[in-house]
Formats: sequence, C-alpha cells, structure tokens
Amino acid sequence: MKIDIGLADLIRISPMIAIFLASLIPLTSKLFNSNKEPSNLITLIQGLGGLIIGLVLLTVVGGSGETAFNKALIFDSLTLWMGIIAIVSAGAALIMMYENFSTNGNQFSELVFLALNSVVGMLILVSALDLLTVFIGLELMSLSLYLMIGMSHEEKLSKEAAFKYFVLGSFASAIFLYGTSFIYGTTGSTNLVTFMQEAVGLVQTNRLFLFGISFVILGFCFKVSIAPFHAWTPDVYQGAPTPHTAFMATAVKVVSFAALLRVIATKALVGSDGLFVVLQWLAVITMLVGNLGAIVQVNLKRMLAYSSIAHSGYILVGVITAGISDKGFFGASSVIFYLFSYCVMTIGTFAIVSILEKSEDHLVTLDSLKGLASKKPLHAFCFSLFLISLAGLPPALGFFGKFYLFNAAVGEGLIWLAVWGVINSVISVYYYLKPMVLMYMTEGEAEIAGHSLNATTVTVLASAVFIAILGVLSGPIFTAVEKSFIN
Amino acid sequence: MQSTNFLTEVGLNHYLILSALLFVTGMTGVLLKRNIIVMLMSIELMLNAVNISFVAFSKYLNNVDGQIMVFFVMTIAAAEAAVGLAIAVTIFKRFKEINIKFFEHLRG
Amino acid sequence: MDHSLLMAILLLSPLVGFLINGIRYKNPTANLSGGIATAAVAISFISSLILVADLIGMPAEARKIHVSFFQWMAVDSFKINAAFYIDQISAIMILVITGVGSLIHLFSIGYMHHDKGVTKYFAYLNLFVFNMLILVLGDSLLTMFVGWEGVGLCSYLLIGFWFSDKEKAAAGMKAFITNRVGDAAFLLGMFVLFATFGTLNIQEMNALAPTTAEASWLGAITLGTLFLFIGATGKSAQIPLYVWLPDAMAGPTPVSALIHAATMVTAGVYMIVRLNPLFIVAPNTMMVIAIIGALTAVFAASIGITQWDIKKVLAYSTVSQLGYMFLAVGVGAFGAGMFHLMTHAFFKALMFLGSGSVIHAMHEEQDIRKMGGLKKYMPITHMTFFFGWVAIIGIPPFAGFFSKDEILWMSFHSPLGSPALWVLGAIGAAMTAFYMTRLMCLTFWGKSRVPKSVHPHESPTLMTIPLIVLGILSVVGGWVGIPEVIGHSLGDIPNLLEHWLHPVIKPIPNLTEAEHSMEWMLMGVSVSLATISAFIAYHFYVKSPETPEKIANSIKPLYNLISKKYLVDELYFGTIINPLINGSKRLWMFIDVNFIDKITYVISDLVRGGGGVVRALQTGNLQQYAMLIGIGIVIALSIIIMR
Amino acid sequence: MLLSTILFLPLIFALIVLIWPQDKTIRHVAFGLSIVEFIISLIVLKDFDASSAQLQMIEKHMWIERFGIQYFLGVDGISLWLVLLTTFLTPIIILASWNSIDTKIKGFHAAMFVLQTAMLGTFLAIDAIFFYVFWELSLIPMYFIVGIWGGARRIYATIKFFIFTMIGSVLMLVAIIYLMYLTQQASGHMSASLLEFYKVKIPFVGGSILNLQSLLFFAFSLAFAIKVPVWPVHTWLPDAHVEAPTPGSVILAGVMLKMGTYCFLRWVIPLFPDAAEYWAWLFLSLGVIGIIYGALVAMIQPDIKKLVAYSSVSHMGYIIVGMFVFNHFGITGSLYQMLNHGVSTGALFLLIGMIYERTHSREISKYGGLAGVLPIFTIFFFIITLSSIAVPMTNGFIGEFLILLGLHKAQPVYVYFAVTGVVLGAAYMLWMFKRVFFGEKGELVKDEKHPLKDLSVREIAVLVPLVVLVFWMGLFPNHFLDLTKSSVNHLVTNKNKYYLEIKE
Repeated sequence: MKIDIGLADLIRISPMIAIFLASLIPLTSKLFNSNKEPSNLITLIQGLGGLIIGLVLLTVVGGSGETAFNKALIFDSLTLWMGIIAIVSAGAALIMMYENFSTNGNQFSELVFLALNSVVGMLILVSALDLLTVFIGLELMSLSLYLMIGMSHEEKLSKEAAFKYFVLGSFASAIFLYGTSFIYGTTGSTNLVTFMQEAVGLVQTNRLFLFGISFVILGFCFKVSIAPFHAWTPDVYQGAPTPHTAFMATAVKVVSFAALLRVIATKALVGSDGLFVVLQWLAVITMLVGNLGAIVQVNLKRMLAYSSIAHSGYILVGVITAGISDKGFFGASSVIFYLFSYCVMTIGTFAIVSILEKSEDHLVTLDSLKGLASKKPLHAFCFSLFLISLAGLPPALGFFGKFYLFNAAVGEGLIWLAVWGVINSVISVYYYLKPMVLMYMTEGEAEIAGHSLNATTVTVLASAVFIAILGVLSGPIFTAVEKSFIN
Repeated sequence: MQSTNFLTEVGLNHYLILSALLFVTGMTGVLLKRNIIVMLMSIELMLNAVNISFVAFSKYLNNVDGQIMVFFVMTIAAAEAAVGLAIAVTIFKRFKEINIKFFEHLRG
Repeated sequence: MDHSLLMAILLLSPLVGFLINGIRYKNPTANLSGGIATAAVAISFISSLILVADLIGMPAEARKIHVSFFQWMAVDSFKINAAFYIDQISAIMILVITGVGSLIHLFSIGYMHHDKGVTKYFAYLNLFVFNMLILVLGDSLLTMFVGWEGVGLCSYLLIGFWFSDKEKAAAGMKAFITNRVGDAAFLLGMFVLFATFGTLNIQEMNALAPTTAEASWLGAITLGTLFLFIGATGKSAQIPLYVWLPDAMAGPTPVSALIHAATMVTAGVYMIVRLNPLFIVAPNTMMVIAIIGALTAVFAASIGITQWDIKKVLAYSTVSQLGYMFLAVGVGAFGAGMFHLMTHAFFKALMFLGSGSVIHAMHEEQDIRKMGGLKKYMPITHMTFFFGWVAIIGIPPFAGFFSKDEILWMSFHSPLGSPALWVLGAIGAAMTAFYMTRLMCLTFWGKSRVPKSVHPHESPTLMTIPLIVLGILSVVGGWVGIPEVIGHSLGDIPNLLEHWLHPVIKPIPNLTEAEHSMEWMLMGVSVSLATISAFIAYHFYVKSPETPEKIANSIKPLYNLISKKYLVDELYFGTIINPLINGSKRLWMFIDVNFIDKITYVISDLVRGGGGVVRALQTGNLQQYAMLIGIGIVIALSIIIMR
Repeated sequence: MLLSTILFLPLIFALIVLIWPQDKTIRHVAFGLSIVEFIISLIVLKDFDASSAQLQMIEKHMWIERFGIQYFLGVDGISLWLVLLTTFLTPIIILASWNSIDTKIKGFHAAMFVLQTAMLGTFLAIDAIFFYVFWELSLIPMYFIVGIWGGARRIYATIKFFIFTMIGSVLMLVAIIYLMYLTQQASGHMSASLLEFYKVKIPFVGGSILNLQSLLFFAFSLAFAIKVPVWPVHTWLPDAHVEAPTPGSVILAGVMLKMGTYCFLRWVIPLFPDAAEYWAWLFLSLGVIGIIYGALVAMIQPDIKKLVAYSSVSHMGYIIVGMFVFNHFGITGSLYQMLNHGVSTGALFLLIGMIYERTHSREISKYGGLAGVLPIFTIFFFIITLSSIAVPMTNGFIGEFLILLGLHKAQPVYVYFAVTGVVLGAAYMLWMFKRVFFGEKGELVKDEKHPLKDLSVREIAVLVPLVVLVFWMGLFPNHFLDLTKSSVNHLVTNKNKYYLEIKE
C-alpha cells in the first residue's frame, strides 16, 4: 500500500502545529533571559495568541471532510465543532489560570506550555480516526494534564489528586489499548473506517471483536467519568486547582465524548444488544450517582464535580441515541449542542469558584456563599443564571440543550431514558437551588478575593451573556450543527 | 511425527493467554501493592502485556502494522513512566511517605 | 303611573335609604337616620299600595304586573332576568312587609334612641327590607334566592348588631350558617327543577306543572319540592333547622319583630304558596310538610311553656305558629296558610314591639320573673299586648281565631290531612293559650316582682303609636278572611282573602263537600280547649303562684329536659359540630401533616440516603477506585456476553 | 404586534426598574409602568371580537425551524380575561406592597415584572415549547419573591413549591416531545403548535391506564393538578402562602393558580377528549374531596393566612369540578370562578397583609373585637368575605351556582357533596370573622403601646377597585361572559374533535 503524505496533510494539521509552536515560545523566552520568569501577562498573551491562531486555522481547515495521514485523522464537522469548543474552553481556563492563586506563581510559563500541548493532544484525539492515533492524542492530553495538576502551588491535595488521576488514567488507557489489540487481532487494522461497515456483523459473530469494542468503550467511559468508573472525578476535581478543574470538566470531557462518538458511530450498539443495554444502565446509574452525590456535598467544587458526572450521564443518553439512530445525525448534533451549552455553563461556574478562592489552599464551602448577593450582586446574579441553566430551567441555554437531547432520545424510542433524565434534573434542581438560597436568602459576609479579578469576571460575564442570549437563539445554531454533518 | 496439538505447538492462543496473564498480574499489582513505585511498574507491565498481544496478532495476521504500533506504545509507556516518577518524587518530597495509605485526604 | 317606574321606586327606595345611612354610619343622631329609614320604607309602602290598587283594578284572571329591568345571567339555555312581578299572593306580602316594616322602623327610632350605632342599625334594616322585597317579588326562583340569602345576610348583621358581646356575635353566625344549610337545599331544589322544567321562571314552572299527582318519592317534582321545603325549614325555622331563631333574640327587639316574626321567617311559607301548583302535585312532599308543621307546632309550644325570657317565649311561639302555617300549606289549604301568615304578622309584631317597650321600660330587663303587675305602669302597652294575646290564643272575634280555626278545620277535612294532624293542632292551640296567658300574667297582671332600683314607665308616644296601629290591625285583620261556614251564618260576609287568592291557588284535588255541623263541632272543641288552658294558666300564675313550682318539682327530670330546650343545641353540637371540628383537626393532621408531607420527607431522606451511599463509595483510597473500575468492567462484560 | 408588546413590555420595565438611579422613586416608577401595561391590555379587550371563537391577534414566526417550534401568540375567549386579570392585579399589588417591602426594592419589582411576563406568556402562548418556557419561567421569580422577602420558614416553603411544580412540569415536557413526534408521524413535518396537536388522532382504549392517550393525559394533568392545586398534591400551597410576603401570596393566589386551571381547559380537555371523559370521575371526586377537605381543614387553622390558603384549595376544587363536567354551565362557571377567585382571594390576602403590617401576627386567637377599632377595614373585609362565601349579588355566587348547576346536569351524584362546600365555606369564613372581628378585644387589639389606625388612603385605593369588581361581576356577569360565550360554545360543541382556526 502506498502511503503518500504530502503538503495537503501538513496543511490539514496546521492548527496543531501552530499551537505546538506557540507553546514553545514562553519556554524559549524564559530560556533566553536566564530562567527568569517573564511577566505572566505576556505568557498569557502568547498562549492565547497561539490558541487563537490554532482556532482560525481549524475553522479554515476543519469541516472539509478529508482525511490526513492515510486516514489516521479526519477533519469533518465533528472535529470542527468539538475542536472549537475545546480551544475556547482551554482559552477560558488559561485566563482563569492567570488569576488563580494556585496557578499564577513563578512556573506560569511551564503551565502555559503544558496547557497548549494538552490542547494539541485534544485536537489529535478529536480528529483521530485510527484507534492508535486516539491513544496518542489521549496520552498526550492526559500526561500534560497530570503534570499541570501536580505543579499547583497548593501542596497537599493537588499532589494527591495528580497521582490518583495518573494511576487511574494510565490504568484505563491500558484497558483501552488491550481492547485495541483485540480489534486489531480480528480485523487486521485499528482504523475505524476499515471495520466501520462490517462492525455490526462482527460484533454478533466474533466474540473477540465484541471484547475489543467493549474494552475500548469502557476505557472511554473512564475518561468521561461514567458511573462505575467515576470514582476519580470528585477527588481530582476538588484536589486540582480550579482552572485545571474547569479545563478538565469542559475541554477534556468534550473531546473524550467526541472520540467516544466516533467509536459509537461504527454502529456497534445496533449489533450487540448487550452493549446497548449496558450503556443504557450505565447512563442511568451515572445520572443517579451524580445527582445523589451532589446533594450531600458541603464543598462547592466537589458538588460541581458530582454535577458534571450527572451531566456526563445526560450526554451518554445522547451518545446512545446517536449510536442506534440510523437516519440523520440528530443524536450526534444534539450531543454536540449539549456539550457546547454544558461547556459554557461549567466555564462560568468554575470561574465564579476560582474568584471565591481567597488563597491557594482555601476550600470553597457552600457556607462561604452566604450573603454574596448583597456584597457582589453581579457575581451572584451570574452564578444564579449558571445554576438555573445547569438545572435545565427554560429561559437559559441549559434547558434547550437538555430539550434537544431528550427530543432525540424520544425520537429513537428511548422514552424511559428521557423520563429518567427528566426526573434526575428535578433532583438536581434541589442542589442547584441551594447556593442560590445561600446567596440571596441568608445573611452572611461572603467576600471576593482581595485583588481585582477583572479577567475572570470577564469570563463570567461572557458565559452569562452566552447563556441568556443563546438560549433563545439556539434554533439556528442547532440547525447549523446538523447541516454541517449532512454535507 | 508428533501430532501438532496444543501442548507441543506454540500458536496464537498461547501468546494471547500469556498476554492475558501478564495483563492480569499487572492489574492485581495496581490493585494490591501499596507502594507507588511498584504501582508504576505494574502499569508498565500491563502496557507490555498489550505489546505482546499486538506482536502475536501481527505475526498471526503476518501484517507488520501490529509491530509498528508496539513502538508507539513503548514510547508512550516511557513518557508515562517519566511523568509518573516525577509525580512520585513530588509526593515523596511533600509527604515523606511512599505508601498511598497516607494520602486519602480527598474523600466523601 | 307607569308600572316599571313604580316597581323601581318600590324596590330601590329602601336601597337608597341603606346607602344614605350607610355612608354616614358614624353619625349618632337617631331621629335623623331613623327618619330617613322610615321615610324610605314608607315610600315603598305607598308605591306598593298604588300597585296593589292597580292590581285590584285588573280583571280577576289576569291580575299580574310584570317588570323586567335587565338580563342578569345568560349562559346557553339558562336565562335569568332581573325581573319582578306582583300577583295576588305577593301583593299581600309586599303590603305586610312595607306596612308592618314602616311601623317597626317608627318604633325603632324610639327604641334605639340612645344607641351610638343607630345609623348603622337603620342602614341594615333598610337593606333587609330591600332584600325581602326582592325575595317576594322575584320573578324566577334564582331572583328569589338572591333575596333569600340577602335576607339571611341582613339577619346575620342585625342579630350580631351589638358585636362586642361574644354570645350575640355567635348567635348571628349560628343564624347565618343554619340558614346556609337551608339555602344549600334550596340550591339543590333549583337544580332538580331546572333539570325537569328547563327554566327557573316561577310563572313558567307553574304553567308546566303536570296535572296528575306524582306517586314515587324520587320523582323529579317531589324531590325538587322536598329540597325547596328543606330550604324553607332553614329560613322559617322548622324542626330540624329552627335552633337559630331563639338565639336570634340576641338582636335588638324591633329586629326580632320585623325579621323573626313578621317577614323573613314567613318567606318559606310564601315560597310554597307561590309554587303551589308544583307542591299540590307532590303529595309525598305535602305529607312531609304537614307532619313537620304539626310536630313543630307542638314541640315549640311545649318549650315555650318553660321559658323565662320574654323574648324567648315569643320566639318559640313564632316557631309554633309557623308550624301551623306549614300544617295549613301541607294539607293544601294555601289560602288559610297565607291568611294565618298575615294575621300572625300583625299580632306577633305587636307582641314583640310590646315586649320591646316592656324591656325598654325595665331598662333591658328581659326575665319575666322580675316583672309582674306592669298593668298600672304601662296602660297602652298592656292594652295593645292584651289585644295581641287575645288574638293569638284564638278567641272568636279576633284575627287569630279565624285563621287558626281555618287551619285546624282544613287539617281535619282535607284529603291530604288526617284527624291525627287535627289533634296535634288542637293540643298545640291549647299549649299556645297556656303559655301566652302565663306570659300575660307574669308580666302584666299579678303582684309586681319588679326590683326596687327599677321603676317602669310608659314608653314615649313614638313607640306606642305603632303598638296601637298593630293592635287595631290584629283585631280587624281577622275579618278579611272569615271562613264561609261562619260567614254564611252571620249573614254571608264574603271570605275576601279566599276570593282574592282563588285564581292563583290550585284547588285541593278531590276535596269533598264540607258538612257544616262537623266544622262547628271541631271549632267548638278547639276554642273551649284554648279557653280552659287559659284559665288554668291564669289560676297558676295569678291566683297561686307557688303551684307551678310544685308541679315543676314533681316532674323534675321532664321539666328540666324541656326547659333546656330538649337539649337540641347540645345534640347538634355533640353529633355534628364538635365531631366535625375535632375530626377535621385529626383529618388535617393525618392527611396533610402525616401522610402527604411525610411522603415528601421520606423521599427527600431516601435521596439524601442515596447521596450518603455514593459518598461512602468515595473512600479516597486509590486502590478502592481501581477495584471499582475492575468490578465495573467485569460486570459490564458479563452482561454484554450474556445478551 | 399588540400581544408581543404586552408580553415583553414587563421585561423592559424590569430592566428600567433595575437600573433606576434613586431608591426613593422606585415604587412610583414601577406603579406607573404597571398602569401603562394595564392600559395597553385594555386595547386588547377593545379589539377582541366576541362573536368569533377563533384565535385572534395572531403572531406567528418560526423560532426553532428544525422542530417546527414557533413564536406563536394568540388570544381567544378562554384566555382573554385571564390576561386582563394579570395586568389588572399587578398595579394593585405594587400599590399594596408600598411599605411592606422595604429591603431590595429594585429586586422585588424586577421579579414582579418578570413574573408578569411569565404569566402572560403562559396564557398567550399557543406553541407547546414556547408555552413551556413561560410555564417554567414563572417559577424562578416566584422562588425569589417567596425566598427573599418571605417569613421564617421561607426557604423550606419556597424549595417545596419549586420542586412540587417542577416534578409535574418535567413529565409534561416529555409528553410534549412525544406529541411532537406524533405530529411528525401524522403530518410529515414535526410541529409543536397546539393547533397541530389538536389534529393528531391519539389512540385511546378504555380499561387500563396504559394506553397512549391516558398516559399523555395524566402526564399533562399531573403538571397542572399540582399547580391548581388538586387535592392530594396541594400541601405546598399553605406553606407557600404562609411564608410568602403579601404581594407574593396575592399574585400566587390571584393568578398563578389560574395558570393550572386555564391549562386544563386549553391543553388537557380538548387535546385528550376521550381520556378526559373516561377519567372525569377521578377528577370530579378529587375536586369534590378538595372542596370538602379544603373547607374542613380551613376551619381549624390557627393561622389566618393558612385558613385562606386552604379556602383557595376549596375554591379551586370547584373550578376543577366545573371543568370536568364538559357542559356549558360547568365550563363557563369554572372560567368565571377563576376570575372571582383571583379577585376575592387576592383581596383577602391584601387585607391580611394590611393587618399584618400593623400587628405583625397572623394568629387568629390573638385578635378579637377589631370591628370596633377598625370600622372601615371591617367593612372591606366583610364585603370580600361575602364574595368568598358566594353570597348572591357578589361575583362568587355566579361562578359557584353555574358550576353546581352544570355538575347537577351532568353527574347529579357529586352535586350533593359539592353543595356541602357552600355550607362549610360559610362556616369557616364566618367563624374566623367572628373570632377576629367580634367579641371582646384580643390582646393585639387592646394594647395601648401602638394603637391600630384604620386604613390609609392608599390602602383604600388598593381595595376599592376590587370591591367594585366584586359587585360589578356579581350583578352584571354578562359584561364578562359575553366575551367567552363563543369560545366556550365552540369547546363544548365539538369537544371530541376539537380544532382551532386562526382569525386573520
């Protein structure tokens, strides 16, 4: 077989190259002026610049539908949309890192380097069509993330979180690899395109292939914190510095779901009824665990971790719908839209949390929210807007995300999943209302961290505006996402 | 000449069983051993088990892709080891403790 | 003058009086506000006189004045106009209401002279007259019902007029709620009738009424009329729902005179007479009415004997006399019922006002044991009260005799009646004579037991004029409807009232010709019974005052039972009201607090428990998580493989 | 464009109030703005053509094209008066809460305006999802109003209120989505507009609950039953009322309960005719139980606000009974009773608010003899009590009479129980009236430290329009019923194959 890697392929992966080069700039500039940390602002600007260039290139090159590197990477609309969401979330996380206590210390340039590399890994993961490329992207993203968490100024918890994330992450990727080897064994190649067509038949006949696919999917389930494999999420989200938690909860989750979507697109679910049932039960348990866990929490970050687990459950419903729907890309586009709305909300929420942190080892408990409304009415209002949107109440973007998701589920006949999802969002309303109660309805002296945090506040405002406005205008966006699939 | 049965002839299944065994030992290593370094080693063990199965399949299908993948896996395993050890060092510097039983502060 | 204008004046002048007095309710001058109120009612009296004169002018069959002001309600097939019409029956009623009403207004000026809420009192009184007129003139049952509840509302306001006193306020509330029970039945009656006739207009219903009697108990008309009757018992204080009338004496005495003697309580009888074509076709209902009427007459009379409060005696006497009216109507003698209603209005109003002037003179003292020998202090009141007394016990030349005797005769003679009813009536008449004479002796004759501090004096002329007028009426009133058996014998004096009501009252089916001898004989028996019990009472209470004590002690338990009004109030409270209140406390506690809210608590604890389980899962130990992943994979794979 | 202006004007007002510079004049601005809103809504009344049963003043633009969800506004006989009730009550509430709301005034008025938009949206929206957005939107401002300016246990009460309503409405969302798919199967393209829903033939088979129309019927009616509230799911109402500030309970009792009953008339009965008819017995008995249970429990409440809350459970029982009788009287009666309940219970809460401002206590036992001290207050309270007990010549009577008439015409058995409601109603209201207004002076009334002063001019200005309305609706109901006549006629005659056209 002739492998031709020409200029066209390089152009297609230009966003990744651009971001990678941009990640080197802060390090080399530190190198040249004798390891003296350049001002954080400049590093931040360099990092953001790299991301913006990558974003521009991605919009130019993505969505064209071609493959690169002998079908190892594909740049279809899934890559485009997920890439955009990932980069934007990463940008927001970078801004938060610039102002958060535990991350804006003297190693900020290394931090930006690792973050940008993690974004490169994400882009690879999103566009990967070959299981091996998926593995590479996954590992690049995760490894840089482990180090980022480890580097936090806060001594105790972040180190423990980093190690936990590392061990369990590599444990899961080993399982993923094991599955890939089985797939390779049965079909002779790890490229999704090759076994895309006969996957349905293979899954029923060949026991080994079924094992392979299952291991791959379960490996992904770890990454997006689905129920039995979610145990790491609360600890890591709480331990890691808030910007990194935001980074993980949004960008990492989005791209992992994208890769899962690609694997699911092989219609394995249609073939094996067992897999379909297991995934449904996983979705149900995830929602339950996420929502129930969040109710009893006292620490705000830990509560938001559980809430993100619950949201993974909702998204898994969308993924299942995408998996079994033969006509149209309604399921997949609803997942994308939901991820988009989820990211916007979560970025805003974690930005608020990072604002509330007065020092690097200050654990933001729910009580520290008391009376925030009287002190900081704007922040309190934005935070309530995020909570309303996370709970899925109508005027906000979150409702429309959930609406499309459950609409797709009902379309495919998964009515009981939709009902279960809807009941869970009622349970979730209880703990989403708790902070609002504390902010508005109880007196207290909640105080924002001393020095001015205008950059993070800008992020908060941006996401609040997005939630309020895009909620109503979600129609055109959704059709755009869906149309991009069809051509 | 002897009949080619399971005992005498080393075929694909043998390798698969070997890699499965290795994988399981690696897994139990992670589950049971309390020492951080040993955990890292058992993760490496799991990855190598996967390598074995890759090579076995590639030999059996006699197409070379499997073996190329092994290189990828090995490089990434090396990178993982480096990162893992770096984190282990920071933990040791901070906690003066190598046994994971001591850092269970994040729970509930 | 044009009828609709007259009708408007008739109806609206009390309303205008109410509004004027209502706005200036703080102003304490009795004369001014009393003047306005009396004028308002007098105006409507004059306009009703003119209207009745027009009515008399009309030919006998088509005696009807119908005025419709505006369409009140129109929903699909249910159309109700705010329309009013006067026919023979309502002519009598409006004359009684406005006539007696204005007299009582005049009396109240004197009676309520020194009360600071007097303007408010007159406002309520005018509102009452307005509502009573709507009730009487209502074209459809619903317009009548508007007046029906409006009257109940005004009686609530007037009974609880001195609201600072807890019992008086409670009496008002009790009156309204008992009336409301009756009104609920009235509503049900209206629904049944609307379902059968498709309209609630009284004229149309009377026209549509079938001619053949309805045998079954659950027939539409029987059921409808039965419900209407239960409504009537509520309003006119018959057996089951009479409890509110004695307590209603808590209101000022003129109120008792107007509302609880002359007008409101007779609404039930009037409604039945007005719908007589319907009732005549429902023999079962008529039987029920007759029985309840008779029973109430005897029952209330027996309690009346043992009461010591002058107004309570009169109240029970009213309940008993109403029993007679219902007995008359129950046996189909609608004319007799109306006749007794009219005469009763005169002499009962007279006696209430009389008792009012006695109380006024005795400085709010109502217990007849502390009165006696007031004859010499209050000659006019005594004389007028004497006329009332003579009328009520049925001494021949006076009003009461003619109307009550007519009822007793018809209860015996009418096919719907029976001798037993006559016997009950006679006993009732005897008891009435006894307690009325007892009242006369204890208050006016006999030796004076008036305490030293009190020295009674005759009430001012403003109060005695109405007394005199009513005294004359209660004497003359009877001659309007002399039963023809007496009429013939005294040189055929025509029975004007019977003749007047004839075109509107349906005759009793298969009524046999009355032989006069039997009628004379029965009349003689009842009159003699009455006179004998009167003498006994005179003997007891004037000649030897201690004998009633001896008799009372001899039948101690029975006497106590009767004097405590057969413990009916306590019975109602015990069986209905208290269990209702305690039951609803338990009900609320059981359902709202322990059942539904408990479920919400259980669910929230369940959810919180679930949260606890998830929390326990997070032990923080790394290997526990890896174990979890391992187990998860094993379970997932086994399910995948199995299916 | 008229309906859109009415709908979104309050949102603009909310913004104006939020950014208003000085605190002193906030209330005047808010009051003025709400009057403007009321006047504009009168134009709707003027333009409304009473003779046609079609949807009028239509505004229809595609919103989410993919699912056929439209920005679809329309008004007809059934929803007209409720819109006017909302715009009529809001200025009264703002005027009444002049000095009962003294903290975060801007927030309060903004929340009140957003709530007004949400309620108007629920009454005007004809598209399912568009309706659902407003239906849920109304929860949030009410949550804040009760939560921030409420009484002692306000947090418990407001969360309970929120979760109760939320459970019902999310199930409705799934039912709406399913209906949208039914429209897709029926007419090819998916659409969420109510007119398309009416055209869908939903299979119904008697017997069990598990057939499609019954399931959808119950999903919808659970959401609305909680909001009404129908008997078993009513426990949130007393808590919400007791803890809510005066304006909160007035708007809650005045309009928000009507959202539930209106939706029964608009979304449940015409959409699932066979299921509604089949399960009518259930709702009739729940309604009747609600009437009796509400009245009984109201009788023994120590707290006056809880008493009025349970009384509105009883009144809403009447409305539910009126609706599930499916004849002219019942439905006209229940529509009219919605307006009456809005006026009379709204006024009752205003009055309780006024006395609460003076004595800061809602314990009935602490009152007594108020009539002597506050004559004007007593007169107003008595008139409103009459309207609440449904004494003739007041508005309550017309509604209750029609409902009972309709009930008797359709199902005579229930009417005997429902009629007891008339008696029990009089019992608990008058008993409360006696204990509070008559008898000796209670401890609150007689202590000289802060003598009670009678109603101020402002308070009288709040109550006069309501009293005028009580008598106007009582004596001349046709002025109001004529406008609903054709729509109700249309609903009753073709209930089984209900359809709605649009009047260009």
